[in-house]
Amino acid sequence: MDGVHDLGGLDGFGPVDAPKTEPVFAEDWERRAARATIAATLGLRIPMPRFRHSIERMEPSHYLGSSYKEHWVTGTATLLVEEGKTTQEDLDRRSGGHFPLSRPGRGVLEPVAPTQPRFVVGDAVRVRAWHPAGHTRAPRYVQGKRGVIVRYDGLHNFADVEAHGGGQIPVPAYSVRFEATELWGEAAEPNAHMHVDLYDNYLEPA
Amino acid sequence: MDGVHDLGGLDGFGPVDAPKTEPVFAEDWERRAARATIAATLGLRIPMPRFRHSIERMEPSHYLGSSYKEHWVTGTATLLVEEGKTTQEDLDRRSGGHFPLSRPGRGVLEPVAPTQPRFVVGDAVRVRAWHPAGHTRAPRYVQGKRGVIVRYDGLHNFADVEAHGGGQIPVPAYSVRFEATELWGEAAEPNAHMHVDLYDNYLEPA
Amino acid sequence: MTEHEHDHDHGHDHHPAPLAPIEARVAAIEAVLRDANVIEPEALDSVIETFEHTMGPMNGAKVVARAWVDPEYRERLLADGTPAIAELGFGGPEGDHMVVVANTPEVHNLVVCTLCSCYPWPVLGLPPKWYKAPAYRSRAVREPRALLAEMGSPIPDDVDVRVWDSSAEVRYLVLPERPPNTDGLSEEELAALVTRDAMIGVQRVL
Amino acid sequence: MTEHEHDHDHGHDHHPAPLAPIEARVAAIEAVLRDANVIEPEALDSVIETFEHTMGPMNGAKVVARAWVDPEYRERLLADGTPAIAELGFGGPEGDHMVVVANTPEVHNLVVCTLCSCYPWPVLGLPPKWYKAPAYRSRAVREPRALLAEMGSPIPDDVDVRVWDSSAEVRYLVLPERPPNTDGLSEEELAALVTRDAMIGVQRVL
Repeated sequence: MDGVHDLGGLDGFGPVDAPKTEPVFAEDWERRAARATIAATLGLRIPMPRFRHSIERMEPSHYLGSSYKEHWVTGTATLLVEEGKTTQEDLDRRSGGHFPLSRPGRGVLEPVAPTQPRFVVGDAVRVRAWHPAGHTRAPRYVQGKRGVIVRYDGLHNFADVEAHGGGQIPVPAYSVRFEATELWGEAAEPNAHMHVDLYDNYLEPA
Repeated sequence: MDGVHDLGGLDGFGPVDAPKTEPVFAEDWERRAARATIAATLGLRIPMPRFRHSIERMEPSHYLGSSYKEHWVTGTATLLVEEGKTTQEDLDRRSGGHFPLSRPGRGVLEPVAPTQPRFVVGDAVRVRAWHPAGHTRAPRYVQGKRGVIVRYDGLHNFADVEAHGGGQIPVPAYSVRFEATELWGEAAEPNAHMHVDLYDNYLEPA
Repeated sequence: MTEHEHDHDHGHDHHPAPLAPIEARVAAIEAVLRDANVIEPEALDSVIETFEHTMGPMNGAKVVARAWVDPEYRERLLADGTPAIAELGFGGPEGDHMVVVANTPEVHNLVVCTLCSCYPWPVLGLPPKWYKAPAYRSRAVREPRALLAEMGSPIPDDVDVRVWDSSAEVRYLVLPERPPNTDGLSEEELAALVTRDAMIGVQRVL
Repeated sequence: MTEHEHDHDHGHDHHPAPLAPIEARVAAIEAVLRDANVIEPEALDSVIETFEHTMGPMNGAKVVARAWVDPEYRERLLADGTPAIAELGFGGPEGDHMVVVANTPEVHNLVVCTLCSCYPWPVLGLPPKWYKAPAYRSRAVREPRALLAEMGSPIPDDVDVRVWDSSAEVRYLVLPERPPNTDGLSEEELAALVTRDAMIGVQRVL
């Protein structure tokens, strides 16, 4: 989904606020949120792509206005509801207020079979303008754009199907290099290249 | 700026919540917000593009999480500060809390001269991948895309310069038709066309 | 509001002052406009009353009904909307560059402003909240058929869906098809059938 | 938390219940995990302690220092990061497909995850908040030079800026250049010079 989580190139967030150091967990609830998230995803056997998608489905203003630990809390609670372990009403009652959850998914499970590499380092490729409604690891800022394969990373389980209950389907993955001008046109900075790790299924010969 | 205000094609907002009827102003503050906004823009002689940009510069989560009347309040207050009529501290004091304002602009005043039409109805054009840092009326979803001129709308003041203090520079404006597949690739709906009103300066021959 | 005042002094530590209520923010702007001698907000009361009582979809409905009963008017309206609409006494800000697009058995038109909230004030009044909210603005250009179906107006596959993004100076009015079996109705009775939603294009059948 | 409980019953009218505090939301998830017999959150305490005490940039710093003092190790590290890093005892989730990219006088590398918060846990620990926040994720791929300059590391125009978006399975570590005048330092002293920010690539000079 082309959601607000897909942040590459979006403007308006101001400077990066990067303190020199920070604790791993600034507050106790953050530690407990991490613990509960790991517990839930292990206990419910939630694959990582499905967990990521539970966060991507957050109400966009909530996603942008909250910390990543709060994203974990929201995604984890959403998965607990979707797995039938609790309900919105139960969470509201237990938390003593409104417990915001993520929206329902709109993803469709694509029929994808395991494949072997179609490209080698140096090949020119174009990223499909696929724009699937569900989870994908093809950022919007490279969809439809041309690049060059710079690294082959072997076979990996295709996130787009694993997120939607399709199991582990190994497909090739590559690093693809893009010229800044291909991605950002007249706003591109000089002498800059962006590399994005993309599954074979996202690519077509250019 | 490629901000979150530039919403075309962004996913994740769920269904449209459209009650059959609604009052013009649901609450008294909305009426007063509209009145104060019109008063301020008239009193300070703020051109409409500059007012729009004051809203586009809102913190993205605030923009997405608040109503358009609250956008007006935020933009108007930001302009009152930028015109030296008040300050963040004064607004906080007067409102008895934190008064959220928009971020500073990053726009650069482009040197643009009045021009005459370069295109006629039927011409194939490509929208420049300009991606300016300031105000623009070229939505991100058509930048870099090809379309066809379907209507010439005469000369209009170029919003991109008027927003940044460049005065009224008349340039041609057109309606440009795009195939859905050109904009949304494999996610395009069948038999659908999008038309976007674009200034001559945004276009190049395709 | 007063319950927040004591927090003001803490605005610079890690617990920022609570957000001022929107009513208090509007009041703060009104006070600044007065104290800085920008303008008296009350001077704009008559403009606000115009929004509430003089502008609105009842005006657009008269334009539509006239076009239904008078083929020559319809021709003038579609050729150059602004003067034709002025014949009925409607015009002014956000209505001085009007384009009217006609639905036919082969074409359905839909109007959106993806970048902000542009809307033809003289013929439709101020826009409803949903027109300005992210869900409508993001989806109207990306998946108009899915959106229209959700909103109660599925569009047959063989009908061309034309979306108009009012991104520059033109404001659009959709001319719906005249409903069947209305031959005996007066122009005034016909106008009473015309809805705001049909003139935006989110309702196809009257 | 208790001050919000009385509002729960109003969740379905026009004044939704106030947001439950984040601490209460975490507690609700913990209770669900227990009551639904998913897992005892406390069972994951040891994993959390690993995040806090075992993982962290001190591990990556050892990898970097080793590469500085041992040319053959450097060669192995750049050829295949995962086994070379495992030689020093580091590996596991979010670190089992490691690619190390080396800065040179001609090249500067920068790592980002635009889609979520992917980060090489075994060598860098959990990511800092800013790495996961919208400002960094949106700007790193669009305007890396402007971003790096703001963060204190302006990159000369003739240096190629290479941005790596860890959008699939690979996790990246930047190998900074060894600072001048460090010939007499031990491997341990060298490791003490290496910062987290340099291994992400937001700091160029150590």
